[in-house]
Amino acid sequence: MDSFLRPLAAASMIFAGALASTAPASAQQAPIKIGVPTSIQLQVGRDTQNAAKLAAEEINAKGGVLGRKLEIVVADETENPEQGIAAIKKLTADDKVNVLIGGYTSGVTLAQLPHISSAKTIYIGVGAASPSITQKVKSDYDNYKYIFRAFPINAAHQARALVDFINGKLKGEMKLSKIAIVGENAKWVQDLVPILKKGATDGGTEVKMAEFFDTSTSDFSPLFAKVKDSGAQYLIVILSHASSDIFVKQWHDAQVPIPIGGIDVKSQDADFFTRVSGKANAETVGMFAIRAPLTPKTIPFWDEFVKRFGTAPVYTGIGAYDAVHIYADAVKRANSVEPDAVIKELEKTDHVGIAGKLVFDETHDVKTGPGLQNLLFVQWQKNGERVVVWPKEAATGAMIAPPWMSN
Amino acid sequence: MLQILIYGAVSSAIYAMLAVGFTLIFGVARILNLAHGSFYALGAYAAYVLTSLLKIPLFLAAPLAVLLVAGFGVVMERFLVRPLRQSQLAVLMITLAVSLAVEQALFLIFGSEYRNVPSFVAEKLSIGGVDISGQRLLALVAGVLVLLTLWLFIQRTRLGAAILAVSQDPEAAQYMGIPTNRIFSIVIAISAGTAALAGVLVSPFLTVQPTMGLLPMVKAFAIVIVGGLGSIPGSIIASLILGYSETIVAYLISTSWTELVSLVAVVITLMIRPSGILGRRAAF
Amino acid sequence: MRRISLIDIAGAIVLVAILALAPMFVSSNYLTGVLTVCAVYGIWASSWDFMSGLTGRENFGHSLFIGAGAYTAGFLATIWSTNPWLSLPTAVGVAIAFSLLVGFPTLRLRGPYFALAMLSASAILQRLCLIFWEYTGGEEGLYGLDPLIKSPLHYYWFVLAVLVVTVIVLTLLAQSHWGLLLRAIRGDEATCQAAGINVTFYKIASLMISAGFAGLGGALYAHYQLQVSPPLFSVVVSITVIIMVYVGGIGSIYGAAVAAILLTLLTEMLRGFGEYRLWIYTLTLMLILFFLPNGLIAPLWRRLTERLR
Amino acid sequence: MTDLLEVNGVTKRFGGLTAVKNATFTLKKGEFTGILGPNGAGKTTLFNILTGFMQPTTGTIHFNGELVRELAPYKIVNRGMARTFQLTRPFVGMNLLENVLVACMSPRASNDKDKEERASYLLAQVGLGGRDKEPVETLPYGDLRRLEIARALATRPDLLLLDEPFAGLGSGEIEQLAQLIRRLHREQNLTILLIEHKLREFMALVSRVIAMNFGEIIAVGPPEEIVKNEKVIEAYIGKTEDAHASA
Repeated sequence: MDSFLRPLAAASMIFAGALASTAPASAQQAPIKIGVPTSIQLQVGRDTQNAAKLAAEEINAKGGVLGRKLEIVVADETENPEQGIAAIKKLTADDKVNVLIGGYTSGVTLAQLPHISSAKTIYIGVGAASPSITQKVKSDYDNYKYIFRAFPINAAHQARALVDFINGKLKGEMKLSKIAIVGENAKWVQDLVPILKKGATDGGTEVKMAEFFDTSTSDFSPLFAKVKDSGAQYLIVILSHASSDIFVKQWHDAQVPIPIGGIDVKSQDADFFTRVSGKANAETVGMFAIRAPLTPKTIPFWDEFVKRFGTAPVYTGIGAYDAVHIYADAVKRANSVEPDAVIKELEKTDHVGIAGKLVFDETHDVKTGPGLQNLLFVQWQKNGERVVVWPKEAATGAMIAPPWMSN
Repeated sequence: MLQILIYGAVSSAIYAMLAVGFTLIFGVARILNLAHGSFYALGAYAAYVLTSLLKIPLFLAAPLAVLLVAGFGVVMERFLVRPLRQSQLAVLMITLAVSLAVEQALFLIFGSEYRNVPSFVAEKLSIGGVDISGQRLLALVAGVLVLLTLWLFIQRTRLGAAILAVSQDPEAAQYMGIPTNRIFSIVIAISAGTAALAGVLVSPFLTVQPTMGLLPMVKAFAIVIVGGLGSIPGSIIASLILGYSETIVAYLISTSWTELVSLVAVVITLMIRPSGILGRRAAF
Repeated sequence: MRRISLIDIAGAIVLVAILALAPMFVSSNYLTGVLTVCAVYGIWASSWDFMSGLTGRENFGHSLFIGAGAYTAGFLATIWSTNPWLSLPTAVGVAIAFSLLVGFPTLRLRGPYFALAMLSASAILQRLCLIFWEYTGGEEGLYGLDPLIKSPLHYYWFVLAVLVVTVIVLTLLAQSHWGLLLRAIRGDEATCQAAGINVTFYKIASLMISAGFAGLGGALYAHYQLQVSPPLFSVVVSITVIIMVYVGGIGSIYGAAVAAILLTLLTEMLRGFGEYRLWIYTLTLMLILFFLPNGLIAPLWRRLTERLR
Repeated sequence: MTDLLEVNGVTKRFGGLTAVKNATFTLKKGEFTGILGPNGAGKTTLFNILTGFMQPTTGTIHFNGELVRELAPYKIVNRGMARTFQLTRPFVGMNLLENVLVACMSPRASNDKDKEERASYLLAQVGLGGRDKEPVETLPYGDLRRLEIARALATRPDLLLLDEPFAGLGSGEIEQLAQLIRRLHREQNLTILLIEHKLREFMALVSRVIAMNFGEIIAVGPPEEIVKNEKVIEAYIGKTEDAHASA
């Protein structure tokens, strides 16, 4: 069920005001406006805004771009396509922004695409993972060349990373060769699961069951019972919009005798462990970045972010920070904010970002691989410590079993 | 099978706690209260504020939360619903407005973050090989106790008899000298209190979030239609039917079909027997 | 029901002229977009008012017809990729088919039961959309619809014209003997029966008309948004529409349309209040419920023009 | 004269209670008949069954030779049987003309070209002429009864069923209404069936009486005979309270 609030805000989104830099704008030149469409009521949305603001301030402190300051304008796209479209229209038609950086829900971003294309405004996605988003860039370049994705790696790449975790870590090291997959009914999951199933099966892992549930599901006990009955030894969970909190709490309280892990976006939050009173202990979460020397920029950014905003950034924050930088660089190189010129330069991006090197492929999608952005598997361990358990070369500790299974 | 039996019982008990209050206020005061889900949400948030922010121990915080919400219900009925009682649509709209206002207030005060209410019982229990968290069993036991208490209250006390009389014929009750308005206040307090108690008991294993009241509201609605608007035994029977059929559907088909169960039950009931299983008779 | 007078017609022409010309003075694509949504809501609200306002059967599931129309447009465009203009008549047809499907079992219900049955019916459709996500696109819905008219301004004028036609048609119907019968049904069904009136027929027929226009509005909305998603079926859409009619003055039709436009604009103007916006909206609603039980727009217009007629 | 209405063995039970027991009678065209009985004798239930508002438990009803049992009330009206209600039920929020106009929309009246004109004429016929635009809310009881009759007449009935038309009226009003009914009967050759529990109003109007008590028909005959019928006297006078009430 949806929030009562959404329809009342029929054609609208909450305009969070210009979170522009505190530095005085240069008098002669109008600022370059960066529109941020995101879900402002969620952590992913707050971090997107905060990180974009942080990046803009850094750039402005060094004199801005082409002598112009960067200004951030935010619009709430919620998790609802209608609101998402309204947000894009507001930013492009009313605020007349030069670039859009944001996004979270794949379905919302997909719904926004035709409106972005008709507004002829560059869009750099930092939240949505569906591969379909950048598909049209190649097939209909003239209309969709405006679309880029800087973050995260798309769902197909994520699925392959997850397959690597399943076949390498679970089957290879832990000898857990029977898994179950549960995921929410959402576009990016639909894109991800078939690849995941095939990859796991090809690698010799047995997929005992795969089931989808509604994002509004509030009782997972039947699901846990089914997983238990299926004989699976490990439960892969794929969710972003459904409640990770309920999922983990019910898993813990019923002491389900099967460890869980996967891509669980809300459990990437820094406060997730405390939010569920430590019940996330032993859950493994795929993360796009952590506080580790992934690149020279990772730890300084991480610490600055925590200092400024009191919380560790979630993935959209990392993406937004990088996206503002690569856009500013592209404008500098193009010596113009004209979309066509900037697009040409954006395509040449080779930027050392927070989570790895940022390079676009021919569909304007961020590339993955060694040295580039990657999915790291991180386990919540006692006292809320986060330990990297996979890939092997990045591991910072051993994987533990849930407390009720360890003896 | 045993799993279905146990988990179905838990769902049914929670649903019954929600539905009984909803049907009671309709049966007695003819108020179709769309703000019923807000009571549930407010109960959970009250428990959160009292335990996490004011650091009051849970066993004290829980009854306090229930009382606070019962008070809120009384105020709402007295000042917002009563003046508009002559129009059914106006009552629907005002209670809807209250639920919107509550949801929005929770958003403004607490944000959309999930909040955590501590469990009363941390232990896991095993019944015949079925694992179940202690908190769920507590919700089951509490639900049964609440229903029993309510039944005894209505059957055995003078006040209960008065409530019964008002529900059967408000005008006649008024001639007999029963202060109907005061009865309404008492009933809305009971109604809000039971919903809040459900919120307090359930929130440790579900999430506490501003929109949390909506789904329980829909469920209460469905149960009351199936059981018969205004009938307490009807709503208890319907809670069992829905609680169990949802659990069965979740186990045998898919969890994503469960939400459909209650809606289809409503439509079938309205088509075959619009007054519900035990409707159009006395309220009790 | 009060007959239309010259002053009403004059008022309507002035209002439509202001609405049509507004984007020329405030040249903003954004405003044009907002006004397009206003006009769509106007169609939804006046179509609700025709059936529920006149017969007194409060339909809490209007979103069923809205969503059916929108999804028809969505399926036609994304699966069969037909001529987009085909989606308007088809959406009307599908919405009417749904009105027959749900109307026969539900319209004999009285009191709150009809409202609840319709509400459940729309919620069922929303659930089905989520359950059969392989076909309906699930939570994200269908996207990739083509616009009917490329220019946003021209599309706005088109939707506004549809709204004007809708209001005229429904008002004429409401003022005809037909409308009289519907209001009689609101008063007392048994007496209508005793007067030899086939109550079921008139209720179904009026629900069909109401649904047809709602479905048309749904398709227009889909071609504006270029996507459709399950929230279109949600109870909240129905309730938003009912609030609009309530503010407009139940049974007046034109009041519903004007209130829909004003409330949609209001939600935009309140944006400056940030997160407090919905609070203000809700409080406004409460004040209207308390102090203006007959609504705002229609009674106000009657008051204003009383001396002039 | 032929049989317009033929009621055969009609019984209606509510749970354990039998409201109408084995009612059997006929009405001839142009006849003016009254059903007499104390309160609770089952008169209104019988009326509701005849007009389709209730279904009989057993028994058949033929109207104009056609079986009308199980037809919806409006269909029965459109076969030519119209009724009024004991508690008058005007359409509030409409004026007198509109109230009658609703019934002018029924299929039997579909040949009327100018429906407003006919509605206005009917109002005049029942003595409400020139008051077309008046709202119904302020109408006194007696006028409401006239309005009900006008509405029934709008459906061009062959048989008019009047449910206690005199209830709650003063003696002057009763006399005027009785005159109206008598005139309708005479001038339009209308078959009329009237319910009443007061004997006196009856005597001067009807040509035949069907007396009921406890759901059963206890006597049928012209009024002069009925007043002498022992069962009727027992039903009425046997209970002093009732006699009081009907006095």
